[in-house]
Amino acid sequence: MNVIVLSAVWGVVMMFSGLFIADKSKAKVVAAIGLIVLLVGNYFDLHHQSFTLSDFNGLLHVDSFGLIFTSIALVSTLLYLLLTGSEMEKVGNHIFEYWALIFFVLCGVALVAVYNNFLMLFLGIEIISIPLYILTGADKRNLKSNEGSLKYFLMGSFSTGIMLMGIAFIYGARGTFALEMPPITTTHLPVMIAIGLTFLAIALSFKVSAAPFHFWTPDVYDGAPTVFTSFMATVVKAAGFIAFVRLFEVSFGGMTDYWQFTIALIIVTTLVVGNITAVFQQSIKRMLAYSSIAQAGFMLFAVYAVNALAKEGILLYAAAYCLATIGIFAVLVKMKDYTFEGFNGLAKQQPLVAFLTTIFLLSLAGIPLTAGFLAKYYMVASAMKSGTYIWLLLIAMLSAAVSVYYYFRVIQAMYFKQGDAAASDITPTFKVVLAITAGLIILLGIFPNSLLLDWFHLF
Amino acid sequence: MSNILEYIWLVPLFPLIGFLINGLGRNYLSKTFVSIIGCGVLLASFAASVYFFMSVKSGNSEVVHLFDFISTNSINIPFEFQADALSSLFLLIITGVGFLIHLYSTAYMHEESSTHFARYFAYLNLFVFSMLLLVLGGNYVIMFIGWEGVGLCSYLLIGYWFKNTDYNNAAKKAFIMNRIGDLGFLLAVFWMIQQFNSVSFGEVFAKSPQASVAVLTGITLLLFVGATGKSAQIPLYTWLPDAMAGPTPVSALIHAATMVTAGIYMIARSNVMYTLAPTTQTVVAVVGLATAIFAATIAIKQNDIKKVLAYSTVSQLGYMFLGLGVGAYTGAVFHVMTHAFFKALLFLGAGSVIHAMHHEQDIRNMGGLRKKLPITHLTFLLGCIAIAGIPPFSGFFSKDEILAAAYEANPVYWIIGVAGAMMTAFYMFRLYATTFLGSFRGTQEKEHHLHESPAAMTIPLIVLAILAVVGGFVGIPKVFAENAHSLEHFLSPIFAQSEELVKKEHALDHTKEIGLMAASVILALIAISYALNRFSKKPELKEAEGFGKILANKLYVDEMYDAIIGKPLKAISAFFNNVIEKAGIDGFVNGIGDGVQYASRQLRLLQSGQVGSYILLMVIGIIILFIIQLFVQ
Amino acid sequence: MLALLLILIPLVTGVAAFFIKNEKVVKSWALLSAVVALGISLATLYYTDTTHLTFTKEWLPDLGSSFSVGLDGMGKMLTLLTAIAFPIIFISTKHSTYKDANQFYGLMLLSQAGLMGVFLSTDLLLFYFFWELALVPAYFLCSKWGGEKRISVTFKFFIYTFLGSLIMLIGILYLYILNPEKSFALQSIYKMTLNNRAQDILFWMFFLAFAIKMPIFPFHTWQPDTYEQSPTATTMVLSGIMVKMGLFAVVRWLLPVFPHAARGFDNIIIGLSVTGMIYASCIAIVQDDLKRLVAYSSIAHIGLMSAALFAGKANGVQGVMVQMFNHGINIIGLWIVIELTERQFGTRKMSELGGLAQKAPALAILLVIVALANVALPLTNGFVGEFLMFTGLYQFNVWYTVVAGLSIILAAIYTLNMIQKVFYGNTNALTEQAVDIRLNEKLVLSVLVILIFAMGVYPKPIIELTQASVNSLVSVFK
Amino acid sequence: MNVTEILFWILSALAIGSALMVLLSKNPVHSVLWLIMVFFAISGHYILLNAQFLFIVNLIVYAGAIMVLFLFVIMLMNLNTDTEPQKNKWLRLAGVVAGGCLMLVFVAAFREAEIQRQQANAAVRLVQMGEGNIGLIENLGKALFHEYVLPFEISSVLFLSAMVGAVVIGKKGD
Amino acid sequence: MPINYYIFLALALFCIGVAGVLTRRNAIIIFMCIELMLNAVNLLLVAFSKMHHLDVMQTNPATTVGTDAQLFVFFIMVVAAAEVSVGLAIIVMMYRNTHSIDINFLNRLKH
Repeated sequence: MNVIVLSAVWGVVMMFSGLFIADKSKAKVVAAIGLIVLLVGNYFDLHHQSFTLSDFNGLLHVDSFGLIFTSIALVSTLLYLLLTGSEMEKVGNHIFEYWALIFFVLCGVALVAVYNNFLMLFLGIEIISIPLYILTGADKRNLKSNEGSLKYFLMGSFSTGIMLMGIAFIYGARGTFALEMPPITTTHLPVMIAIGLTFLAIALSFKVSAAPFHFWTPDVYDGAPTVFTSFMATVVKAAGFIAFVRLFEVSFGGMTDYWQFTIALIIVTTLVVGNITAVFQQSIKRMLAYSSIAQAGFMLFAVYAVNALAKEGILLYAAAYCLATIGIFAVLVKMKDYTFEGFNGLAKQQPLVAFLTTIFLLSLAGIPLTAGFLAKYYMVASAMKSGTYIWLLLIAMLSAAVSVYYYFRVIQAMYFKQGDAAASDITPTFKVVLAITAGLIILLGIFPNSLLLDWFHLF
Repeated sequence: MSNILEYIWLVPLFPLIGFLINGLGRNYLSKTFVSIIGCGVLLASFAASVYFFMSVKSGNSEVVHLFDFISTNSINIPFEFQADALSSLFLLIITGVGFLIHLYSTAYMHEESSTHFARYFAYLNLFVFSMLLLVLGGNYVIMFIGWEGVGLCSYLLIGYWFKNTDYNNAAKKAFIMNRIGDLGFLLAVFWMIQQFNSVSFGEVFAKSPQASVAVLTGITLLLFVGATGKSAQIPLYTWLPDAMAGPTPVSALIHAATMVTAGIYMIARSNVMYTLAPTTQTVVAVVGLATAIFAATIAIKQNDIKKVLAYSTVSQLGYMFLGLGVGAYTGAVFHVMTHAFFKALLFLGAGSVIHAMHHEQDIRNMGGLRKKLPITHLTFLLGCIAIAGIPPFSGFFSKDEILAAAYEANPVYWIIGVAGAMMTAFYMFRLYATTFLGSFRGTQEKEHHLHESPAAMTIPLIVLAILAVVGGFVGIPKVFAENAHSLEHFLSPIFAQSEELVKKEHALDHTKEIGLMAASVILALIAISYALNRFSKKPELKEAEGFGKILANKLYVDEMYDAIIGKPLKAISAFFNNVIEKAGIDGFVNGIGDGVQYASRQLRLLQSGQVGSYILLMVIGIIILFIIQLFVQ
Repeated sequence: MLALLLILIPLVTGVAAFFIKNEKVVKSWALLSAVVALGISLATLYYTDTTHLTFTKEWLPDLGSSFSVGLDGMGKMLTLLTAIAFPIIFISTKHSTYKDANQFYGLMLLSQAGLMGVFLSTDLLLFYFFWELALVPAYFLCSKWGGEKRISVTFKFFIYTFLGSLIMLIGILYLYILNPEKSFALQSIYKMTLNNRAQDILFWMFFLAFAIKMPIFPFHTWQPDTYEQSPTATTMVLSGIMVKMGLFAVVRWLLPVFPHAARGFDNIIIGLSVTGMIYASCIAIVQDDLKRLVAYSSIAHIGLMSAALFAGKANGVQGVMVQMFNHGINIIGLWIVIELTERQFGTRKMSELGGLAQKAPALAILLVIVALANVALPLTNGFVGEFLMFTGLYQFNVWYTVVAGLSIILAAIYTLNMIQKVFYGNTNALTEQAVDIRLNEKLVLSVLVILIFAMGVYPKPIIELTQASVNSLVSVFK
Repeated sequence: MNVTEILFWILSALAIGSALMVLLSKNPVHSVLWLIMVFFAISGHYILLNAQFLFIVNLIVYAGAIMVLFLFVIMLMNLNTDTEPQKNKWLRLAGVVAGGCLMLVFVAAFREAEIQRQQANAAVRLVQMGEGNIGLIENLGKALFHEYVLPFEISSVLFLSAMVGAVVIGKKGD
Repeated sequence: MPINYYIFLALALFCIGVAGVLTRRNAIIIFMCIELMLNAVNLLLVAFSKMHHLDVMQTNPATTVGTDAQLFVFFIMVVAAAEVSVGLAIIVMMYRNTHSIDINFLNRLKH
């Protein structure tokens, strides 16, 4: 709750500091202070100390799950800021506004992490979406950016409509917008709940870019300025999953038998489409877009399973995925050439950066000792615990093997191919922060408990 | 005090030491030193053998347990030696003949550089070591160690001149054919383990009578497969003539006197099992006889001095198997012994000739060597007479014992056997006449260089000649003197169990036996005189024609094998490699990769860039999901 | 504690090696680390108490996994093999130059840590960790320092084995779900009683990973290519030790856990293994590249080991134990010879070589010995294992033995062909200038040769070391 | 059939008809106008449902402000022509078919539910028409500023971001 | 009025909106169709609100059940307004750059 308020406030602070601070590069500093403030606020929240009102009329349900995710999102954003923050200056003049928008997004993220009411879900998702439409189109002269923005907007609004329809039907069936729903006792799912549930699943699938509702993702990620893609593909996407898991756990957790197959189908489609399409990409940025779809397929296992393991797992996955993807995008944004060839011989030019990138890639591919492995492991374990679709897991593993193909293409380019990869202004600070990010990934991969999951039991 | 036979491991130890010294020091030792070591260890070994032989002769025998070799929970295969009559006799033959051949080699191989000279002696010592292991082994696994070891040494020695590709091929062929036999041997051992849970001779033989005949037939047949490989019997005999690529003393030692008789030794050792498996015995006899006559036929048309001897060896080995097949174990072992004497003699003699002729081996280029090489000539002649089976030379006694036993089993065996003996006499004297009689047919220069071999070579010849002449007297048949067959008496403990199982009576009366002997001797004499007449005057110099040509080409057996086994194997391998591996399995694996790539290329076309089609696809997805959610479940 | 050291030493030294820029220093560093590991490994032979041989620490309590490592007889044997192999590899490649030597040796040591971990873990999830961990450095080693087609080939290798591992991962999870104690601990898993259906499914999930790793026909096609393209030092690790991972895993994690399925599918697997033996042997005959030849020969050998393992007879399993060690020794010997040949002549094509025995007699002799051990000549180490394995297989079924036995003959054919083509005959322009091997190489090969004969003549120590493992495994089949 | 019902049918027909016209009009301006018609129809429904506050808001915010904005933009872009290039015929057909199918699926689902209801002899669920005071501004206002003050405040963030966005996007010159 | 009437009406409007999104090329018209969809939802929510209100009122005449749905509609309008402002800004920006708002020309980003 602290974060929701603070982020909104700091968004305003950012807007106004734009008026008073002429030096655009200071925006980063203000934003960093803001993030730290948010982190502190969140820390207090974790210890049951809310600065503001604690009675939300049941609209919010502040729990460790949401708060830990908020922490993950904030830490990721902070790392994102330290790694890629200065790249924002290349996008346009409105640096302070960009940061303001990012803080508003964070407000939405904090909201969807703790919502307990469909209204808050709707608002939270809209607060996340609207600034993103803008950030996608922030590079106004760039037609790709424009195009991405418009596509995102059109499809995003469409999905909003779908989500609202879903909410309407759920309301129709139950007469309240509160999230908790009693378990179904009848043999059939009441038709309105079924329709509402499906509409909501579709709308949230769209937000987390699960196939076949993923079409916006590659184009928008590709079109958006890379700095913003990085943010969009990580924190925002993970927030979508948190919302998704929360909704399906609290509302539909009592009727898993009725929808698991539907989600399973979405998972399979997502895994197959994401992984296979990524194989043939030539641009790493676009490849990462498809890879994020593929990763979404894995994260959806948490929705599929909706058990305690899944909740721990999605947190770990969110952390692993955010850190690794932010890391890769941070490197990518420094590169002149976004194609695979552009990375040829990077290990020669920047051995440390190449090595850290390798860790990120290994984590995304799910190789042990990285957080990515444990994350995937939790996902599969939770899915196995709750269902018996073993074919689903087999497909997941097959697609994970495919994913190695495109992640390792980057490693091959960096290490085993000749070329002169051109990376600009890689500062020592950048290297240090990148190393910290990679270190976090490794530590999460070895000691997930003490670093993250033990908090879960605190609350 | 423990049994003196506990120390029988000394016998193989000496050659092993010799091998190590010569092998490791080959770059540093002088030829003289190598010779001394090489021969010395053999002499020491021989002396030890004689000592142990005497001990055994006085009724001693022992299974010497050295250490655990393969000992698991379920099976225990110790490293053990069996010191008894049979093995001690073989020890004598191996170390004795071996020593002589080592001695001979010091002169024969003197042209080699000192490194290669040492290598040669190292190999020879290693061979003797392996052979001793083979005959000393107290169970089938230790025997198998020697069994493969001699195969290896044979391989190394045949390919001794490794620069020559043909020699290498011959060596390879020898090893592989031996391995085919070895597989049979191994399978037999596995079977034994399954059946008896032991491979030690004593235990296996003790348990054999309880085993079913089918099992014993199986085991013995498989063992016999091993024997056909090692002892060059049909169908695995073709490597032996090729093995003549090696230095001649090697041929004498390995491919005449010792290694090739391993099969006979093994069957004689396993006599209990063979006696209990009459079917196998018949097979052994028939194969032996067939080999005897088949190889003899081929030998008639060979022009290479060593090839003739090689086929002769194959043929003689066939006789030995005939003996084993008809139950005349003593006879077979007896023939092994006499054959070791005269065949080693003949080979060494041939070596002497080749040495004198500067590595010329074609008998069509020889002739009239009698005068130039008197000692060689004389000893060679004695060898020929011995192999032809003329009394009272050694070959007569041993061969006759086998033939007599064959007659008892089946007179047809005898008829074919004698026909083979006749051919033996014929081709040996053809060889003798072409080489030593008549006039020299080589170049002037070669004639000029002809000379008798040095003492190191002639002494072994003389010793072996004496043995070839008198060796037979250890086994004088009962017809001539009761209880004069000292060999039979000596070996009786080995074959006692078999004798007891068969309990056959000597159906052959003495007159008939003498008649048979006479018949075979007369036929041999006729063949000899014909050969001498025909080939001393005008030796056959032109290319053979018709059936002779087929014989000269060894009945095209090699070509047949190549067509039946060699070429198909290559074709299958190439097929596996090119079709199944590359196009099939790997193609499938790569196909999956290509399939994913293709799918990727196609699937990404869905991402057309058109918002309209995106939303359309989404709506289609929505409809499908609704149908599934609402109606399917 | 010793067990932990076996993992830690290569891990720590491996990481440290990345920071040593001087090539000579890093070589010595790697060698030193490997020798220390060898010393510890030898020390483990001495101890039998659990305090020295095991180590447990809580790790992922939520998942029921703990960091627990331990050594039994088989573990000791395989860690010893690993510990022996690495110094030998380092010494024999002393004169090979590797670009970025620090990375090379660092990765080598890391892969050693992974291998040790696989052999030591007594927790299934930990086992999986190390299983993958051993693979990743190997991938980098092959891809960076390999031959011309290294990138695509090792990529295939990686994805292939990774896919197998992933499927095993599902199996691991499924097993965990079924485990009432919700634990990955070895003992806990051994206590489980699984129904037949679960066993059947899980068996294949695990077996697939192991079969790819070993590899067993028809999952082997990554192997010849990878061996061919990898730097020889890595190939030694891959073929000498890593393939043992598959066999080890079958013994440790497959057969005792799924005994019913193992019995049920024994014919299929033995059939595949035996087919593979003949198939690979035949292909080996027509190979011209030395590495490919040895690669296929390795497939044939592994086929026998797998067949004997699944036959489940005491003799056969004992043979597998012995052979795991011996095959490692032998094949490393072969690779060293190939490495030496290639380093000198720049080719591995047998058709381009010849007559080396004249120029490099020491190399020739050592190769012949190793090659003969590889074809299981008695008194060499290869014989003991193969003999026992065949015995076990024979007790299972005669005809498999007969067919598998053909590989003995085929092995002789391709091995002798190789010896002949490379070492015998006349020299050609390329081999005219050949020189014999250096002292350190002689030393290494001599050590191997001594091991070959020692194990061949007196295999009792290694049999006794692994006997307990064999007994417990065989009891599963009864 | 009472007045309310008659009005319901008329308004429904008007709404659907106008909605279809939004699709079918070639001229964007006409589309906008037809859409306003739809909004009016819906507002009429709100009246029928006695949701007076929403009726007003719908007219003012939607039909008034938002649609005017649309109209304004269309005029700005000078799109007041019938020359909008048509989509590929098949794609259009596919679009219509897809929309129809979606409708069909829902209709089928509710038909099935209706049959089930009849089998279970459950009562038809009715909508309160023309009475009830929850739609009155007083009631809504109370609720909004009591229970729903949090979303209300949060929606300000939404507007802030929309505002910032409009500035970032719309500002010329960079 | 039975609730089904409203459901069908709202769904019909919604599906027409979907069909409109699918058939038109003009970004503004597409956006308008989306607005149509939102209005369908609004109508449905209000109908549901009154349905639940009726249900509860029979037992408790003073109930305010159903208020939340009408407030939800209010928030939807709020969000729609914000969305429209941003959306139209984006469309205008697009138009400024390309002089077209035909979505078929939006195909720089594909595959």
